[in-house]
Amino acid sequence: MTYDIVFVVASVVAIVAALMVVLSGNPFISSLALIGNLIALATFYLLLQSDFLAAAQVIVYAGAVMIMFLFVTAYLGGRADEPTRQRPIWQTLAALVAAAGIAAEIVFGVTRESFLHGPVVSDAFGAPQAIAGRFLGRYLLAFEGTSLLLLIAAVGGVVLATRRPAPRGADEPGAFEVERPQRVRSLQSSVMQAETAFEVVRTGARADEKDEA
Amino acid sequence: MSTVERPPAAIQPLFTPARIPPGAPSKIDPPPGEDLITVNFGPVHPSTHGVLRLIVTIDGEVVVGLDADIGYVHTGFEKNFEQKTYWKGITYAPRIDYLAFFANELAFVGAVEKLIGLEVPERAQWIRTLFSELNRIHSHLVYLGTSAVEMGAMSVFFYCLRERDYVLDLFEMATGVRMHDRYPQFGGVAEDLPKGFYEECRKFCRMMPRRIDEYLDLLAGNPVWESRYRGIGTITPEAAIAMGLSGPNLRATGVPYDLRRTDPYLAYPEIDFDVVVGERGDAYDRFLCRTKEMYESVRIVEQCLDKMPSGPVMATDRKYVLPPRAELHTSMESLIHHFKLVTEGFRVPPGQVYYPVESARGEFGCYLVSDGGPKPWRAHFRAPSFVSLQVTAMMSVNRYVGDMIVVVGSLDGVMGEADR
Amino acid sequence: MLGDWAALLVFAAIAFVIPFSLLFATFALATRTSRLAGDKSIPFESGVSSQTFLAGRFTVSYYMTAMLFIVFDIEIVFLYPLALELHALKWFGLAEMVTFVVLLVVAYVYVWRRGALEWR
Amino acid sequence: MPVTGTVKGFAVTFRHLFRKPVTQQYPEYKRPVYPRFRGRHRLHRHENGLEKCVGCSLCAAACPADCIRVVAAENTEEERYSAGERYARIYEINMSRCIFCGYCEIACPFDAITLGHDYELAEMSREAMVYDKDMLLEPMHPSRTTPVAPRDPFDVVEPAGDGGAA
Amino acid sequence: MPDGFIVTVIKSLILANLVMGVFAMLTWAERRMLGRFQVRLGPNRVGPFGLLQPIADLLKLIRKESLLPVGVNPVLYLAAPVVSLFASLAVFAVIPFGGQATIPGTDFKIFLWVSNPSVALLVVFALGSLSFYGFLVGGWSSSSKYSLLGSMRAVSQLISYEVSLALAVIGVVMMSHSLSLTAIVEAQHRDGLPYIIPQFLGFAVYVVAATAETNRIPFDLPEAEGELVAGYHTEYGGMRFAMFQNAEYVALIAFSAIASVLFLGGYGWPWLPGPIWMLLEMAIFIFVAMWLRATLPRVRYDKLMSIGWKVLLPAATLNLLVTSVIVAWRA
Amino acid sequence: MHVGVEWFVSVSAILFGIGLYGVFTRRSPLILLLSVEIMLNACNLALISFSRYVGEQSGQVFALVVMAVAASEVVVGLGLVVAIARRKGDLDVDRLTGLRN
Amino acid sequence: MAVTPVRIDRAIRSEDLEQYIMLTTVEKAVAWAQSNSIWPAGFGLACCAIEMMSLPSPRYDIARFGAEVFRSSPRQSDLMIVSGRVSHKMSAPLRQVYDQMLVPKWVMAMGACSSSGGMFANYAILQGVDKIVPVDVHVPGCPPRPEAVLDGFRLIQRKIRAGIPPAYEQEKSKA
Amino acid sequence: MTAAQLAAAVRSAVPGSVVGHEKGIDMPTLTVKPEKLVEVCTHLRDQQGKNFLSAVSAVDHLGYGENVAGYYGTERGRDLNATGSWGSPATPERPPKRFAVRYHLAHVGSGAPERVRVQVWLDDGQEVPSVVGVWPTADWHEREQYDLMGIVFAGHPNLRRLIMPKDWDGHPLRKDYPIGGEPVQFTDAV
Ligand code: SF4
Ligand code: SF4
Ligand code: SF4
Repeated sequence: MTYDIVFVVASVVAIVAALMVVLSGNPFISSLALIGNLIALATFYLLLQSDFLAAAQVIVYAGAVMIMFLFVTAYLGGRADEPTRQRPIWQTLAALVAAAGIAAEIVFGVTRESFLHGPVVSDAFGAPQAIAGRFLGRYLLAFEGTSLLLLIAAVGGVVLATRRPAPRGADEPGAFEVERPQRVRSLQSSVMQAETAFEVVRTGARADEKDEA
Repeated sequence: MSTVERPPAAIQPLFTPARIPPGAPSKIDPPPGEDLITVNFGPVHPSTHGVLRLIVTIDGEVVVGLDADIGYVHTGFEKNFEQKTYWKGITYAPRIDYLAFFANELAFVGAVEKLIGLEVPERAQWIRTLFSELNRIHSHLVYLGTSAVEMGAMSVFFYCLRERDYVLDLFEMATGVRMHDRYPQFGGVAEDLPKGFYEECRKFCRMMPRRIDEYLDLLAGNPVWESRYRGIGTITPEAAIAMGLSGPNLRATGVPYDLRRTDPYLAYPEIDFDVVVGERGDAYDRFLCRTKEMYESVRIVEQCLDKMPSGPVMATDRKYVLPPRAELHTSMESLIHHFKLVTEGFRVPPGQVYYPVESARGEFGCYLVSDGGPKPWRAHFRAPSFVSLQVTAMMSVNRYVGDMIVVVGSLDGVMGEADR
Repeated sequence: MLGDWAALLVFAAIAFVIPFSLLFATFALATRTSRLAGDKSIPFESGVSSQTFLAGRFTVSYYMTAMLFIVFDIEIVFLYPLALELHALKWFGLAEMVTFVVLLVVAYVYVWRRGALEWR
Repeated sequence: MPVTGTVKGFAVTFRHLFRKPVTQQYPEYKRPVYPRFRGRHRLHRHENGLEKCVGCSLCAAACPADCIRVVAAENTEEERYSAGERYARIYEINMSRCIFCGYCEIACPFDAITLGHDYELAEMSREAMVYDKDMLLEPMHPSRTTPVAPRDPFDVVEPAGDGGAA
Repeated sequence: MPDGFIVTVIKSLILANLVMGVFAMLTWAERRMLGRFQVRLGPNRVGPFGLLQPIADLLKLIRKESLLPVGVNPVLYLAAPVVSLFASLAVFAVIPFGGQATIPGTDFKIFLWVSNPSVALLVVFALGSLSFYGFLVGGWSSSSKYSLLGSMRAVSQLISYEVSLALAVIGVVMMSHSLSLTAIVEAQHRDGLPYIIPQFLGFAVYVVAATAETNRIPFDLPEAEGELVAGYHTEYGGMRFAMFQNAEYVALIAFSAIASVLFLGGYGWPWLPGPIWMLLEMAIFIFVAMWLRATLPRVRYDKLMSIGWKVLLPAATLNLLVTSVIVAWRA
Repeated sequence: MHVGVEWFVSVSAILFGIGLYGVFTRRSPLILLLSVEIMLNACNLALISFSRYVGEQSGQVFALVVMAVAASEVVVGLGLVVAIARRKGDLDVDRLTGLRN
Repeated sequence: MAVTPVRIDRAIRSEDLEQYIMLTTVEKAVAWAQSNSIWPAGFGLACCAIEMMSLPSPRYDIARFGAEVFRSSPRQSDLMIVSGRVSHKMSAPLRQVYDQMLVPKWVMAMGACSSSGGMFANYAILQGVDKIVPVDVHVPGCPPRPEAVLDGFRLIQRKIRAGIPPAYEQEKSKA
Repeated sequence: MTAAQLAAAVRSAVPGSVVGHEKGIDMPTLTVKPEKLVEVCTHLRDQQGKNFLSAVSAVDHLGYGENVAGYYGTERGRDLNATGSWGSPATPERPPKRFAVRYHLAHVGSGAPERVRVQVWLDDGQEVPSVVGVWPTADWHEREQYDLMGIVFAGHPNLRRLIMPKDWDGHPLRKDYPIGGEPVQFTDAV
């Protein structure tokens, strides 16, 4: 009973949140809605006895990915909003039809056959140990691939975000890099050192020079 | 993006007079054409030392443009001085720089005394010296406490205020109030030191150095504190002089310019003390300079106690000095003098004078013009914080917002003095 | 079926009800005032705020931080199962773990060298 | 050495944990003020009950804040207030303007006005801070008086070896 | 539900309210302690020793006007404090305060924890991730510059230290072969030593990172008063502001509890009942946090980030590698 | 227990459809990416449902990998968005043709 | 501005405040809480601000009254201590910050300057902060010693407990 | 160096600049033509070692020495500058060379400050060249004098009001500006 209620609540949350994601014009709201969706999905995973994945889902998606979305939204400021110009109506309609079609087909497909529920599994079904076992056994390649992928993602992200913008014309809007004089530490330090390492001030005339003036 | 740590530590544009950028040094505009955020820090902000308003343009955490706006406690002192007799003017003076109140009084009283050529008895000179050093300790304590609490080091703030209360106790004991004392009067000081003052003051002198040790233990040795202060707001000696810095701000750059030494007044020529100078001219040196100056001030106070001569504390020139109270009941002449001095005030020969003293913040000068009447024709004060706050922009731009707070704190500006 | 998770759910519900009721209390019990005087509802900006502020642009450093966080967060999610099984997998597991970590260290070193760890 | 430096700082705060707080429990214990402290004004009377003030307005002239108002009147045989010829028909001090400089006390040649030691002068309205002659002639309400004593400013005895307790 | 529904609800209610009570006491205790650090008394008028101070504060805060500043998104603005408090409070569901205990006088046995999922440690981190949104959304929806800057700072800081935090405890996971907190406690007593000894590096990283995660001095940059007035909660007043504070304190309690469980052997020591041990161990951490607050200045923001990324992260990784070698070698 | 695996798969399908609709209709690159996330998550849900159905953890492993892939995709995708924003300041996927240079 | 003749209402001098208690039990509890948890927003302007800073200092320790929480955001504070001289330039920010405080809120004019302009009767200084914000308690002195401010603080506490509404309420009813 | 020596030195360096010098109570005082001010200051800075600008003080001499009611003098004559007055009953004729701007210079270094005062006399409305280029510290000093006294410093890079609000009328430290304020409140109107 609890199981069913939780399922229904989670699916309602998931679907409504997903709809909010695609229908809201404000990326900030969309992102927040997606978090709701993700948490509902994590609940599904719990219901499916995949404890580890549920936790991972929240940690990775809600904790990291969405933060990144929100940061980029903040970074873009007002420009992150949906462009106002709308697509032609037929495109929207076509999208609707296509999406609904695919969804309907699958739903129809899966519900016609009775899958029932799977076998009774032990508590260790979703435990991380099992996943580790799989990973380091059959799917070792995937594991290594993932680490490589992360490496590439990190590198790519840094490269993309830190690439200097092309030189821009004076009237071109919205460049980000503020050109600030870069100073070389060593030279400056030594100049500093030289300038401050004395007892009295050397500016202006000294007493002896003044008489000549 | 290069790998140079930006803004790098201990690096600051070198502002020698020739290299100070053309235009107004106190205002640095953000780079043009950028869609940057402008934030107001102040006037109602916890760490702008009162009501300094900094209009800051930030790019992320970095300050790229800064314009300071002052005047939020502009009090019209100079106009009020013109409206009041010289004697009443003494009560206005301490309120200019409310941390170094005694130095302000000294500057005003000294200027008037110089204008009229009034001799001050020796004992009064020593008493003034004593109190101006106690006052310096007071001011530096408040500086230390507030700048520590801005950095989140709360305990130092409380310890400093505890000691500040001891200083103010001494003030209250001798002058009757904790802060704005009007104790120096033309020709001397209002009253002689009270009984028991010496013992209390000696107790204080014995205690204080240990307390300063504690502050240094808490702050100077602390790597976090050092990382916040080292290399921030660095200024070269040339730039500091060109920008008119004085006091600990200037001495932190290594220039041993201290009016107590170079232009001695009061009893300072007879006192043995060291002028504390820094090396690099950064916020850390300013902090150290002030803190170590407290040791010197304690030394001076001790010497004052040791060497205090006896004698009168007030000049006897009846033209300018109120007659002693006892005489009022006996001598009709005194009573008439008293009457005249109180209602009309004394007349000061025409002329102009600039009288600087070394307040806790630097050269505090009082410029007076007299037209021969009983009120100053014009009084103008050279306020060290007013001058030193000009360098905020140069020191803060291209640095983090947090550094800007350090810069403002380490310049030790008192807005009452800056705005007058 | 849900076991401990149901208990967690119960606690979470209570943990939600507490702040929610506090929030509700701020409406129900708050002092009411009839007037929204002057600048009352303008956001605070040191006493000189003039209008509300719409989200502006921010430095790219925040983006960098979040990006690195994603990468390391996934690393952690992958490492936890491995860490649990390490005693069972022994040297093989160790080798895997070291490979995994080393690859990340490579990324990390690259990112550091690129200056993405510098805050600006 | 950064580590020793940090440790020293921690030691300082830890040490303070065992020092006696220097707090004075204010409303119950009022720290005596020094004899020279300048607080609320008092007008005085002679022993015979006559007011010392003769309405000469010297105090008003001396006041930097212009917060004394004296309107003098002639004493008559029936109504004698002061010893001299004239007395202060109105004598008011606007406490909210007063800066407690004590110039009025210095100025008064007859010791008629002095600054007492009471500082608990908070009021809820500005008008209530204009003190008239009757109020100034009366001492402070007993709940708001302040003890005076020439006493040690260091209420807290310094722990031995701290140099304070000599 | 290991204890049955009713018992779980009762336990949850008791625990949640206990935590809130401890929070209230903690504000009082912190003010008193800071007072003593600063040679003053601290609150001592309201009730005996000032003990009723938190109640007065609560009552006052609730009576404060409820205001929506212009330009805020009402739903988000109001949801933010709820989310942060929820996220820090919910962590207590998985913290074990003891093993199985018998209610005195009966032979009714209960567990001294609400829930003990096998991935409890991950649940802690997952809830920690949720708490980011409280800060982010709160600052974002306030339409104030200080708030927005403060919230960006807060979240950047939190995520930076979250990495090190999670890496620091992997050593413990390796040694105990479990993510369940009760299992970790038992593993420590099985191994015969609290993990603070073999995992001292991890412990150090954990303490630093946890200080940063709870926004405490020297890492209280998000609300650095000197710079950003009150950071992300500048625009929050009354109880809503208090909920943010509340969340921070609750997180402090939670992090101390987790540290006790992970590194000090939690409830499992002899002679005293488990919960008492937990309280004692938590008290140590909380005292240290106060001591830090009384002593240290706050670090600068870029330093904060580089401590997180350039010091703690390598340290945690080193700890991870060393521990894995040891574990693999011993196995 | 009444809810069978097919229910989960159905929800997953609906979510996938919603994501698809978003991808087709939205022009803001951020929301586009969010829609893709929905679709990926829907796949994950299906994977895990089937894994539970089969009683074997491979599906979970796949889901984990999908998660990592999705996260990497977000990293790179948002990196692109940031890069575009820095260069051109125009964030409209319909007009993003100038990325080739 | 000329001062209009006023009949000075000395009905409520601070020493006879205690006879004014007119509250129900619930109100009493709330008043007890409010009076014991006054978080000041330091509005430090000049010399008086320095003495205000010594309120939380070890010797005076306003924390004993539960009031050491100096919040810098006006949204979170209950009492605005206007300490120092308010110039005309400052009066707009002052009013704005006052507006931004959430009710119930109180204002203390600390020192001669903020109470009435003090010795600075000139073009620059606002002659009394009660011209722009309703003031609950005036504390004379220049600067008032911290005990005097504590006295003013206790006056506010007693005022709350006596059920006298904050000054802005009285202002509203007057208008 | 005495005032005469200094004046001679400056005269020889910048011919036709110094129109007068006096010993002064506190320091030598040179009176300089406004046109030559910058040159004189540069000379003083570079050749005489006066590297430190202490203060820039402008003085309004409207009614100076004339015992004009409203400017100083009898207790009864203070119409304009009486507290609470915001009006201006009558002002004396504006004298030629009404304003003086005085620069207090010093040598900061090892020895004594060796102060010097340089003054220029100005008519109402006459501009004086800015010395920001000589001593950057003059920035705020000059802005302050502009704000409060209404002296225009030609060539100042950022001459705006510094202290008074931006929309303030008048320059308060001028002698014909009323003191303002309000009368002290007593139990009845005074
Ligand atoms: S103490 Fe000073 S300000 Fe107060 S009434 Fe006397 S003279 Fe005036
Ligand atoms: S108090 Fe003294 S000075 Fe004042 S009017 Fe009376 S007698 Fe004259
Ligand atoms: S009342 Fe006195 S101490 Fe306070 S601000 Fe005014 S002048 Fe300064």
